[in-house]
Amino acid sequence: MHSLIQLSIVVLLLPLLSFVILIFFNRRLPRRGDFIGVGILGTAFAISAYIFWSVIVQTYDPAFRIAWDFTWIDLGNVPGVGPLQIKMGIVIDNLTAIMLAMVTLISLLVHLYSTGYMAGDKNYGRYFAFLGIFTFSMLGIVLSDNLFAIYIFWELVGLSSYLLIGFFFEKQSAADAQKKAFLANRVGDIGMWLGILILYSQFHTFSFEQIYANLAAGKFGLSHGWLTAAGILLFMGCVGKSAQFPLHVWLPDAMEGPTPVSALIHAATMVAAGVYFVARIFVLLTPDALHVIAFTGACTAFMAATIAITQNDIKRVLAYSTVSQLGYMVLGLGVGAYSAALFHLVTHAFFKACLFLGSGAIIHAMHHEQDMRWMGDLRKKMPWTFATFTLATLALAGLPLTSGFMSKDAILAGAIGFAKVEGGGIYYLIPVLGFFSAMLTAFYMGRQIWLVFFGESRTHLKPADDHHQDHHAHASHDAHSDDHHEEHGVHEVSWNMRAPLVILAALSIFFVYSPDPLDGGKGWFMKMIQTPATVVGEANHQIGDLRTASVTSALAEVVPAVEAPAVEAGAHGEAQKGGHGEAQKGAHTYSDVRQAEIVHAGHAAHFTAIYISSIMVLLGITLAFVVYVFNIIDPEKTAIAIRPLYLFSLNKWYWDEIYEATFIKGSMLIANILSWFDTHIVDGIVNGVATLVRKFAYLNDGFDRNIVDGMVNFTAFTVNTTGAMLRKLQTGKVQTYVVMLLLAVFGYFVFYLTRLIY
Amino acid sequence: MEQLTTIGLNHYLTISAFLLGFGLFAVMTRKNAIVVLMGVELILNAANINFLAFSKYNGGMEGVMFALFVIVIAAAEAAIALAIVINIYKIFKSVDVSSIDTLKE
Amino acid sequence: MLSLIVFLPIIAGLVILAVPSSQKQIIRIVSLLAALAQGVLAVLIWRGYDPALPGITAGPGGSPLGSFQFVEKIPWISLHLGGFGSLNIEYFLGVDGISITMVILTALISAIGVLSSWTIQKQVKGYFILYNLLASAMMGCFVALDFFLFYVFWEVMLLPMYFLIGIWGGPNREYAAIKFFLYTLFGSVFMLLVMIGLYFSVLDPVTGNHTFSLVAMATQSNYIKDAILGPDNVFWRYVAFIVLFIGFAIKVPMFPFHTWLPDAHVEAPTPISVILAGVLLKLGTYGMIRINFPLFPEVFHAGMYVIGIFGAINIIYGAFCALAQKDLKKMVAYSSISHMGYVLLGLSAGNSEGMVGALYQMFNHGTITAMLFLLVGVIYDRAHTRQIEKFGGLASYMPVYAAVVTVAWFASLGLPGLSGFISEAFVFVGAFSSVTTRPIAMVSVLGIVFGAAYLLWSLQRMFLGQRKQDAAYDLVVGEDGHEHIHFHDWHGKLDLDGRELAMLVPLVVITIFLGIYPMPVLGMITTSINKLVQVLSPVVLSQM
Amino acid sequence: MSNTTYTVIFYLFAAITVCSAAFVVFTRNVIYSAFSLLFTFFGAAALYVFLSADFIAVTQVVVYVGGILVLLLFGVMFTNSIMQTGQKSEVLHIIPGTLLLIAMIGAMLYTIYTTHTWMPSETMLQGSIVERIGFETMSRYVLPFEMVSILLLAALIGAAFLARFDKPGK
Repeated sequence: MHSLIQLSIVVLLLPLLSFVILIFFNRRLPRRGDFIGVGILGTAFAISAYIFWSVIVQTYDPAFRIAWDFTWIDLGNVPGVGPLQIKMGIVIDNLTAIMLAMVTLISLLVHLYSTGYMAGDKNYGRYFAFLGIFTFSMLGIVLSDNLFAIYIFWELVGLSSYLLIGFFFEKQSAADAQKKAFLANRVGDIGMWLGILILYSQFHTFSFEQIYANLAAGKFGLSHGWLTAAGILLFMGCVGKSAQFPLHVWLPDAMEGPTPVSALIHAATMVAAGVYFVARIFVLLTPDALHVIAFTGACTAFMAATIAITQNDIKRVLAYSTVSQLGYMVLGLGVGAYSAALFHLVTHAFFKACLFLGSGAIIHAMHHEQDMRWMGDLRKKMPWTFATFTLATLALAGLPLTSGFMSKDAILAGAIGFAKVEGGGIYYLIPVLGFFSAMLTAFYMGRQIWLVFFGESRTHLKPADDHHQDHHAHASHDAHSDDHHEEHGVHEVSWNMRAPLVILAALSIFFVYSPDPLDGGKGWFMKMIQTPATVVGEANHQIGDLRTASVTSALAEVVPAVEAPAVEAGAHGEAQKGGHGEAQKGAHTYSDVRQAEIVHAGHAAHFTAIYISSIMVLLGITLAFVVYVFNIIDPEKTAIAIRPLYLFSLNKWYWDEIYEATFIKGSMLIANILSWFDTHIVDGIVNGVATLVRKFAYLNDGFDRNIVDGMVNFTAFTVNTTGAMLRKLQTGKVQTYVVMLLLAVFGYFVFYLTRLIY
Repeated sequence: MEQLTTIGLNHYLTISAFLLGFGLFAVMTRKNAIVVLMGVELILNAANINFLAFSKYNGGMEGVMFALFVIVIAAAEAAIALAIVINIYKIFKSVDVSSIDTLKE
Repeated sequence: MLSLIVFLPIIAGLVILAVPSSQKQIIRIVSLLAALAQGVLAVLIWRGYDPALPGITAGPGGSPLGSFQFVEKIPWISLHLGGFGSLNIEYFLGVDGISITMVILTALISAIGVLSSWTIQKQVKGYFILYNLLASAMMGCFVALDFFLFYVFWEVMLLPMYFLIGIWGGPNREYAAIKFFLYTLFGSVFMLLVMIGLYFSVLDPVTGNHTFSLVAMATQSNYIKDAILGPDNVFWRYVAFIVLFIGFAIKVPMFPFHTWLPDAHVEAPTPISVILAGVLLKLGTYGMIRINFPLFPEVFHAGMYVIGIFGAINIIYGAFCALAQKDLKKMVAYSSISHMGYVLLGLSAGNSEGMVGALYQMFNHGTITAMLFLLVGVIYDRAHTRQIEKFGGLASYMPVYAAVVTVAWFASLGLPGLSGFISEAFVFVGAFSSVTTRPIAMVSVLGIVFGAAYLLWSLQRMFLGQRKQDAAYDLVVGEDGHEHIHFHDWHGKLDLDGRELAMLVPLVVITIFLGIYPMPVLGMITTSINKLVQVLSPVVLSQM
Repeated sequence: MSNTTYTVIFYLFAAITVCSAAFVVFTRNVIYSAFSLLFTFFGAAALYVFLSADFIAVTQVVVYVGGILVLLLFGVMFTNSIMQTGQKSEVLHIIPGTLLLIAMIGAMLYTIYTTHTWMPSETMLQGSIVERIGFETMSRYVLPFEMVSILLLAALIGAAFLARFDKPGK
């Protein structure tokens, strides 16, 4: 077993250890044992940093891949299949290494931050325990080498997100939110599970490696439509987890959880797991499936951005921007900008975590005031928070010199290339939506910065009742919200909350990823994460008609771009024992054409993308300034002017209402109908039969009692009476017996005499 | 007439028959345990008379001896019976034989 | 060995018979000791069990040895019926991969049931005598390999159950008890007919005369060709299969025959609900696996689709009904209807994955649902109501209870890492892998969501949020200044006390352990299931 | 003395015996019946003398009149409060009793007088037989004699034990 594997197992199990220790013993430990959580996560991060170092820095190889597995369940010699084992295993490649480091780092920072943010909460220890189990399951997703294990950890992150969203479970809204999150994820998981089943039913294995090998070898027994279905169904898992349209509704509500949790789970890691999963299954996605994914991503990005414009809760704005950014990533995967999407995943994780933690700091300082309308002028009061928050905002908005700029532009470039390759038309909708969302992002982030940090403090403007009820809602679960009033005591947060902000902000600057602020492609990340060779044949891929147009030329120039996948696939082939390596290569030689084109077109569209998006972003920012800084346009008036649109956006496109009206009400209706059916019809029939039988029984009983039983009773009666009569003789008086005795004697006497005489 | 004047075995038998009858009657009908005992004594006497009469007219000593033994037994019997009666009286506070019907159970 | 484990409780019952009914504690302890001894025996059997032997059908040479284990086979009843030849009934016990898990489950659940019977105050002596009788009968059903013996145990089991519900039950207990009794009797009458029919159609290959041995019946070559249920009489074989299946489906309970279950559960006292859900329901599916399918493989193959559909109906219908319930215990009852649907679905798949999943689901449902009913009993003891609406915010005041409930609830909704998930997953894997039941599997996947829905919803309504206005308990501020809750006329510990923990913790541990590493159970059943699938295979495999 | 006087005396004593016995039975007063029983015993003793069993007669008088009768009287006095005169002892099933009485006596007399005539042997007991009784007792009947005496002893002890007033354990 490779040493890195052993280390990764240690990394995987450490947070579980922290969970076990804290869930059982937190009340017995000093400081509720938070130092254990932080310490263990620190160790885990150190180890995964070493893994990162030795994988990314030392062996600088795009095709790096080591795997290890063990038999988890042995089904014996199954008829019709032969020996069947279900294996669990770990795979470490570049992506894993990067994710490992990222997850542990953010988790560590959030642990550290929480020691300040959650201080004094009555379930302080339990909180860290939950963080521990979340980190464990997240790392499980990252490390697993098969669908089954990923599904398991998938549900487990769902559980930990459930637990953490509902951490303040006394709040009804939190309880609703956690249920909503879990159920929405379950809906997604159903699809994912069905997709897994489709693949298993063909290959009787869950392992990525073998599934891909079988697919590449063309062993898929069902029609190609089933394969597309499998892809889309698996993607549904991502839809649920990464809050893609139409299952995005749970994420904004999930902000009921503590803010560090929102940073860790609902911004940086868990919601990104969906994207990570799609990246894992990328090679089996048919082009049709990819189209679906791309459009889903685009819709999500756009819709979320439009909603984010009008939200007033600082965390909800960030939540919708998260949904929107996740849309970007999914879009990127859908259009085949594989590495760009994952690049954005990482960069987004850092700056979004920074944003959430910053907002957490603000909320903390404002004593759980979350409404931006009552903030303002925090620039001087919280300089550190202001600086880091702004930097992260720039990264999110995608201004040059930031990490977000590089990744987002890579995605948009890929989108343009995709649209080109797919032959334009409707496919241009995707980059267009992408760019528009970029502008909106810049706009609402500018709005947020301004409302929060600039202008004069509007705390006193807050309606008293509103604030009191709000204050009260938090009083139930928060230990230190009962102290001094909002006006005074807004101050910079302590070091253990500041340090994570600084680190995360530093990680959202360009040179961490690439020497060239304008081209992430030159950075180590894009080099390490190469688009893998697809294993689904180009059957039914309608590239045929547009081959004539561009492919020949494209292929001509695209050779350098194609190399990477070729090399990767080849190395892949060697890396895997078993003879399907060649099949893999054979598979990719023709199936990479499309991706090669996209990569090529993406490269070609690189600078176009930069120009357009920069323009869009600047547009957005200027718009924000125009509206909020110089007040040339009054937001209220505008809102009234375009009231329907405004309301549409404010009410989140009415998705909640729609679901409430259709699915929830509907299923409750069905439930009540069925239970009525159960009690009245099914059970009614049973009882009806029972009554009929009883009626007949009564008739029968009459006959029985009067005739049949009559005879019996008569016999019994006669016996009884004779017995009674005879009993009279048994007086117990000796003399009566004597009388009888003498009677008998006399009788014999007479008899004897008569015998004697005659 | 000759029958009456010359005393024979039959006379004695007749007397003992009467005694026996009366004794049985007492045993049957009387509620008082003492009287019942008296009836028993009568029966014994009747038996004795028979013994002696037969042994006289038969000329053997057997009857005589037996009568002797009977008297002894009768004495013992009377003693025991009286003791029992007294116990009964202690337990049931009565010598009413009819009220002593524990045989019923 | 098996005889001992079967009759141990009855012995305990006799001992209790000798104890004066005033000595409640002694009675309880005696039956607890018996249950624990049973558990020890079960562990011994488990350790001594050889997973390599398949069971299901006779071993080499037509004798059960070499295939079944711990076999005890002695002639029991042998009557000469003149024209009919002679009636041979054997006392024939043995275990294979299918029954071994159920034996262990039965021992476990019986012991826990005794613990939870501790609170029974009414006619303790009679209660425990009946209870031990029930335990013996259940165990006997699982190890009996002679159809007649099986039937005897089956019927014996019925009677104590009837009284336990009818005497120690809730307000509407007579109705529920009679309903349960009639339903099950209805099923078993048909079983009797089929049993006799089978007797006259099967010859024991070893002795050559008619036999009730299920082992002999499981081999198609032992059937007389033109007998009533011989291979030629296709029609009667179908009738027999259906009738037998209905008999077992009532116990499962399968969709149209399920209405006795909620009533019985709602009325029965907690330990009886535990036994009922934990073991008795399994007897239905166990009977199908042991008797229905191997005896009539071709009919089973023809009926796979129907069974699967009924399974799907159970899953979704049960989930919906549970969603609508106001009474917590009724909700749990419907949830177990839904979960037994998974078993049916897995069986209908007819392949190893599905059947292994089904059997494993039987075991897990036993442990998990036992946990659920125990937890319902805990809150019912305290609040004397089971109306979900009467609770709220309990998690703040009863943290341990809330934690255990969370584990149980999540195990029931099939959360990975808990045993319920693996069985459901295998059921779906199997059902989906078999072409016949693939569409059914696709539909029944919805059960996952609705299962999560009703469980999470009840969890939220009872434990999260704040205390409701009309809650079944009042809020009092303790001397330490913290808020506590107080149940009317409940003087025990507010949170779980030692006895309740002693009942629940083992189940929790088992659930978690088997969720992480299922092989201890799966390892025992796979061989037999593969063998069973082979027995059913010539028809099934041709389809896949 | 002449044969006639012999006969008359016999009838006299027979009458005394039977009548007093009848009175014993038919009177309601226990004391009366006890005393009339005395006459019965005397009559019986006289009849024994007629039967030339003088020793038996003496024994009869001594044992019965001296012993048993006294015992009976004691019993009467123990059990009935002697002061109130007229201890009525009720009767039960008088009808079957009388019927049986008449029937038995009738039947016996009928048999005695109808069946056959007794033929006495030549050697009837004559004169006193005290001496012969002594011989017989010591020779032929010694074993029964001893047994009877032991029995009597046992009976006395038993009676004493039974009739004791303060029982241990009471």
